[in-house]
Amino acid sequence: MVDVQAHLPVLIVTVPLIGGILTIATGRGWKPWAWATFLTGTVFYFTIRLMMQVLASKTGMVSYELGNWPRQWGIEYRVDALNAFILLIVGGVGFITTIYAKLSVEKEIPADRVNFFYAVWVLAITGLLGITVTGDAFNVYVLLEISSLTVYALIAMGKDMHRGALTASLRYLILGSVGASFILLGIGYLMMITGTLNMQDMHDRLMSVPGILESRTVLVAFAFLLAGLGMKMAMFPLHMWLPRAYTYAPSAVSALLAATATKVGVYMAFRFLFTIFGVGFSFGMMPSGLVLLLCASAGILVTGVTAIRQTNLKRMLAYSSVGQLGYIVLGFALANLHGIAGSVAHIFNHAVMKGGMFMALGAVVYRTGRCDIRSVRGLGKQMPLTLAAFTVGGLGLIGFPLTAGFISKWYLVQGCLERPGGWPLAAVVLIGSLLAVVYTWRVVEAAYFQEPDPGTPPVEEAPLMMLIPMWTLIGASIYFGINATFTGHIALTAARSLLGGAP
Amino acid sequence: MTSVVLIDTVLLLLVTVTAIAIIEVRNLYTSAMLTSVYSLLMALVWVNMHSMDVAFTEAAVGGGISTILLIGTLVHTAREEKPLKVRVHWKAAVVTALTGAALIYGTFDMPRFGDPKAPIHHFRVPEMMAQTVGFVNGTKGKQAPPEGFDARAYRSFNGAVTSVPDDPKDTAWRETSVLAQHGIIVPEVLGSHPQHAEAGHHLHPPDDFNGHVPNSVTSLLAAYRGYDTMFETTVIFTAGVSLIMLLRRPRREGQAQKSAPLLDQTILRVVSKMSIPFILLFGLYVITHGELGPGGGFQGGVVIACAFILYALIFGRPALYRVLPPPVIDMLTGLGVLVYSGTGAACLLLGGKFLDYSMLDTVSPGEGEALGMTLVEYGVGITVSMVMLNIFNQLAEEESR
Amino acid sequence: MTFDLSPPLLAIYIPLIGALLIALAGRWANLREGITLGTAAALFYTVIGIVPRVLAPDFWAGYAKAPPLRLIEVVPNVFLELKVEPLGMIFALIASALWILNSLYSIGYMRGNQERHQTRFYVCFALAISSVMGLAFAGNLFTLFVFYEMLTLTTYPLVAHKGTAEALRSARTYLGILVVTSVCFLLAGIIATYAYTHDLSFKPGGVFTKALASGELSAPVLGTLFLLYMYGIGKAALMPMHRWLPAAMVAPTPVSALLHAVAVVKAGVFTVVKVIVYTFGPLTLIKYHQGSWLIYVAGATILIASFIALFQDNLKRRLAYSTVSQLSYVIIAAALLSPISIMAAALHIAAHAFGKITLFFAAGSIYTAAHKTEVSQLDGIGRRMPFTMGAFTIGALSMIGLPPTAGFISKWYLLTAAWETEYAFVVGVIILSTLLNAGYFLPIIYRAFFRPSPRAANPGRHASSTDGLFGDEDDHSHAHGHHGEHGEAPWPMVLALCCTAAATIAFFFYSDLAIDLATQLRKGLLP
Amino acid sequence: MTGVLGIYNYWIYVILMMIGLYGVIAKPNLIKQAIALGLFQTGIFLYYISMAVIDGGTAPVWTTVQDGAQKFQGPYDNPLPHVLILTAIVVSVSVLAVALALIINIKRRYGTIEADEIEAMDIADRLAEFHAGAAADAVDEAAAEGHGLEHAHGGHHHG
Repeated sequence: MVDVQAHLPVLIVTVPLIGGILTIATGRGWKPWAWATFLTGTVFYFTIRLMMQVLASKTGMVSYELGNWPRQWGIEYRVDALNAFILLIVGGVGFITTIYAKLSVEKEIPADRVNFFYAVWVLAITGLLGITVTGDAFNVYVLLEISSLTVYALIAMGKDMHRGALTASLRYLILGSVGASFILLGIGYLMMITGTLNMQDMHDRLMSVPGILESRTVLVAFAFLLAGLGMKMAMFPLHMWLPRAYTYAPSAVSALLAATATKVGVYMAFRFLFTIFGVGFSFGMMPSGLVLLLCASAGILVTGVTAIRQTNLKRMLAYSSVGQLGYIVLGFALANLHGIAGSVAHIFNHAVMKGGMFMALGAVVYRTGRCDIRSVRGLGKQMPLTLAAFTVGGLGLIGFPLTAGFISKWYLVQGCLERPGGWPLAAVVLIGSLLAVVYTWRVVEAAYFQEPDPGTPPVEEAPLMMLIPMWTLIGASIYFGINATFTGHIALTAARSLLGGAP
Repeated sequence: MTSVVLIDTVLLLLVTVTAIAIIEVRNLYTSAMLTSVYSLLMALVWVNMHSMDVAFTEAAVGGGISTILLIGTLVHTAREEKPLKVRVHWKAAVVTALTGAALIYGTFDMPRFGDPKAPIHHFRVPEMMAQTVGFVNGTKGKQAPPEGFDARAYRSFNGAVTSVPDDPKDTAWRETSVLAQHGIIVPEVLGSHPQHAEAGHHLHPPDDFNGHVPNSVTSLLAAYRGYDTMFETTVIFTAGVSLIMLLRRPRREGQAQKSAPLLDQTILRVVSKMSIPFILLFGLYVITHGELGPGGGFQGGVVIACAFILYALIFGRPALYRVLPPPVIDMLTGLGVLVYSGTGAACLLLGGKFLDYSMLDTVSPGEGEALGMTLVEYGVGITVSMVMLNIFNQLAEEESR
Repeated sequence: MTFDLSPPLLAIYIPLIGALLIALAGRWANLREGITLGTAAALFYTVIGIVPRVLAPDFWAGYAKAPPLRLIEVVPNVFLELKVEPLGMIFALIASALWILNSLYSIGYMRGNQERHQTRFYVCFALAISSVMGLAFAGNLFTLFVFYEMLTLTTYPLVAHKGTAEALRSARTYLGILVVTSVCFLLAGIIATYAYTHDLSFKPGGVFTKALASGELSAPVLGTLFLLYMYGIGKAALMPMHRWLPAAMVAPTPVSALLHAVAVVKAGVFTVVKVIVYTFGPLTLIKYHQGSWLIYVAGATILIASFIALFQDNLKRRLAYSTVSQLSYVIIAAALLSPISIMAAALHIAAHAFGKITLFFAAGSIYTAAHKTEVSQLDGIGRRMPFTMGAFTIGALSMIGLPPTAGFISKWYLLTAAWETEYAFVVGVIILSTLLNAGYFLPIIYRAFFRPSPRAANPGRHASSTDGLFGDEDDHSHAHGHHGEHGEAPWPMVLALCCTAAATIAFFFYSDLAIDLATQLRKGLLP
Repeated sequence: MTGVLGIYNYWIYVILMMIGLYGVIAKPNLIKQAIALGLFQTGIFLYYISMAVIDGGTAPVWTTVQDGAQKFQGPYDNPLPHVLILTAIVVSVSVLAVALALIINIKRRYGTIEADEIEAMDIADRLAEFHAGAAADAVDEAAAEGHGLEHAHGGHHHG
């Protein structure tokens, strides 16, 4: 019948789109969840096959012209090692988080709108996948709005409908819309100057027409795209929306967002900075490298210190996420091979580690109903597997050897040292790890070496439905810490192609 | 030409004044109504700039839906803004001034307003329009322009441009622009050159649309960038579902619905009863006619929604629910997107790429393109109308609690 | 020559499997401790089996060509790999041998003091030993770093064992200093090394020669790297990074004994020597005039730490500062960069281990039997605990460096090296520190044997002046009840400490193996 | 088009956007913020549509019937920005709808729609949470100290 292989790029987006809409017809109870799991599982399968297809192809790239319109005029899906990798992350983490979501959603979301919740959930994943797969600048904006709208709604559902979730969501909505508008504006400026919307076409125009890069219009387009993307990916100091959103969102949503949403934001930055403007413009002619490096360094340090001061563990992890994003930004702002490779690898590594940690916290919330530092006291004994997952994830954030976090740090520090005068940056990366030690260790101490508060009822280990997804991600963080040849290979390939300008 | 600029200048001044008023006025109802005025003025601006489809949409959305939404919200929240302690928010003013300055800085290198030689007018879009689609000259499918096709030669297709000699005053700015210096804006007059006249033979005769539908906006919207439009529909769907998730509460059976207060108004009742079928018909017309003139699924959908909303206002929501029970509305909301994506999937199943309408030629020979576009327009229409209705219902239910 | 390198891998796996079995057998104390002893014995047997390969006369001829045992490619071109060489051999041998005795001792100690979480204790202990084995047999800097960090992590629960606020605070200091130094300096140094040379392997003569010759790496940068490494190896307790060591004394005594007199701190100085010998290469350092500052810093550490030890009343604390000073002997020896001095460093790693573990065992015995922790409480204890204090005396003599103990041999080599390299400073430091060592050990022995035991002392006051090192108040109240009637500690402890004391003396008479290995190490240094 | 008039539209769009942006930042009223956000977005629409205009152009609907045959009567304005803005308008109304739904819910739960008042309540919420934790910590510490003292006391008695 249909040759799936030939249509993989579009199936990755349309299958969850159609399926997501059908979710509202699945009724109540476990059915919407099962359907969503099936959908995300299918998507995950597609992303794996697409990854294999990209790796096998001679050009290192798979292109799909939607509606069979030539790419300059229609919309093109263009998948290279970089976005195949991000798709794999979104697909995989999306699938695993969906499995995880069942119990926590049952507990936190009113039963009469579970089908709508999962519909929005699947559409959010669709939006993220769509942003990643496309090669058309305006298509990015549309899909960005889908993922944003769905995420606003998901956050607003709130843990036990906490009212803080509403303000968190609205604040994100306003900042997110301003950010998206900046992106729209940047795309408009670029379109006006280049006459096209296809990313590769834009790049070719920017490269081939002499003098165009000095134009003030391109310069302003660049600045506004950067600002918009900074807001979307919660780059310090444009991260104001993130801590609240992650804190008050339902547990499963926090896990999904932490692992995928900001990552896709970073991916967009990759595409705009490297694929469209090209590394020579973004980091040669513009001072953006310096600006980004400063923001990233400040972000790593400031949010690290802020995370230490939090008593709410979800908020702590949220600040930590902003800091970890700093690593990713720092990596690609270095604009050298190992820096970018570190950045790409950290996208994956942070997704699995932080996803797993948020799942562990979700399990703690599921059992104790709280997630402050006191609620984990003595839990090391009562919920050994959950807390062990949290600890291992924390070791990853620290960058402990044989965890995934170490691999990213290895590349990042190497990238810093390759940059002339990059020593202070390497120091920032390493000091960031130390801050991670402090905030992770507070939890470890409380969980393993302190007794539970008197009067708190003892709790059981988290249910298997939560433990399995949690440990899948944490297990992945260990596996890809011990054997990072796969991630390392992909990251280096992606970095090379980004530096070469062509995807 | 000058008339466009003249009207434009005046309208935009009005728009700006309205915008300031919207922000500064303290009564929120006034603000909402001014928003409506603002949108209508904007619609005029769009018309002045020949963007009929956008004007139609702006009038429907800004003048209609947004206002309904705002008023609906104001009913449940507040009438007035809290008086502010400070008159001018200095932080905001500084941020705004800086951002604005940056944007203005970027405008200096832009092609001037209406300049026919701006890249956007002679690069991809003209090529696209010169492309052949559908059954043309007996061959099926899409063909790129022939080898050696000069995009700029499209100007001869775009008629008058080539025949209008450049006014040296108008083009003076180009000398100072880096863009012009490096050839991104082509200074020489094309078409008058023999070489381009020769290139002209690749072009299609002027009475042929190369298989495109006459309204090139629809052509782009539903065909070339049909995939974007599918997601645009999904955005609406998402908004609808989000609203259900956020606002809907379990419906209590047997709850006394407010009777329709307007039902006693005979004139209203009779007139609306008579006009509702026509509004519906007009909505369908707008959707179907989108290929030929301004309009399309979105605008038509809004019109249809208005018909239902009018019905609900006059006859009460129970009456509406008898026609369209809420679960049906929910399902129809999704159905629209499904029709759209289903059309795309059908193309895929028929052996083409996703949304490759030429595959539908097997269903209706020679008219696959048109069939596909009509189908997706209906998809958009269904989702838009049902989401709008749903939003109205949610807000109205909020009120009746 | 073919290397059959699976034994080193086995040496890592045995304690790992042991840890698993111990965890499974947690409920049955006898079985659990039987497994511990069995694992330790098996490990020692395995490690002994590797020795002949290292001592083979053509070892160095085949070293460069022999492929390392590659476990896995972690990052492209960076492997987790193992390779045996003489220095690591010495370290592995000591650690595995002393683990047997230490396990024996632990059984007595943990049961005698009714410690809680005993299973966790044994499991973490086995894991720590596994890390030590990995460290000893590491085939490149990356692997070394991995096991170095694993060692920190696995010993953290041992330090925090009691879970009291005091223990947690000390454990935080422990973790804090070790992680800060290793991540900020050591890791940075390793990655910088990789960035410059793309070679992390251990080669006699160092890896920097090519980069230096091509001018890619300048002498000052080499010096900076050297600084990063030396301060990055926090476990070597070079001042001012030494504070974690006294803090770690909060741990149960067996932990202090094996880990903080042998495994962890020796891992530090072992890494220092290994980096100097195999990463930088003594000749490279001499050629580019780098690293001589280390002699002075280490010398200062020796003197200052000894001086501080003089004023410590808490016995374990005094021992801890003694360790700090003794570690710098190894560092100063390595920093002299002559073949003999490197031998001295290797031998001192071994010699100090036997002496210091004996001293800690004795301290633990005293605590278990008499619940005394302060030097000032030890009046006349030698008559009640003759074996313990006899062993303590032997250990102290070894620390001072008097024959017939192990300490004499290494000190002899060190003095010879200092003499040869004409560093009068080093000779002076050694002499002065020997006097200081005598100054803080002999009074203890004098008190124990020649002062009458107190009759009317108020133990309550002592209990509150322990700095919380043995913080658990229950133990003290328990102690008061038995005060004055105690004899020797439980027999496994006495047996263990007698064995180590005997080994300290035996090392003096039968030092062939150690000297052979050290000689083999020296051979590798000669071009 | 010469001089300033040539970029007049582009300046107006900036002004509209900035009016919107000012409203978003400066106005504490949430509904005002939502409206201002809408203005902000319309500014961008104006920019896009202005880009599409061509001198002497007409609406990009390609048909006029002359003598029974369809003829081009160009030049036509560029249809591409129109299409993009149609999508963007739809997006902006969707965002507005979700924002208003959130605002209604906020009013329900907080009783106000003024950002500063809501912020104050949020801070109070968090402070309450924090104080509960801190108070518990203090109780713990006191308990621990009391415990320790008791023991030391007991020890003395024993001695």
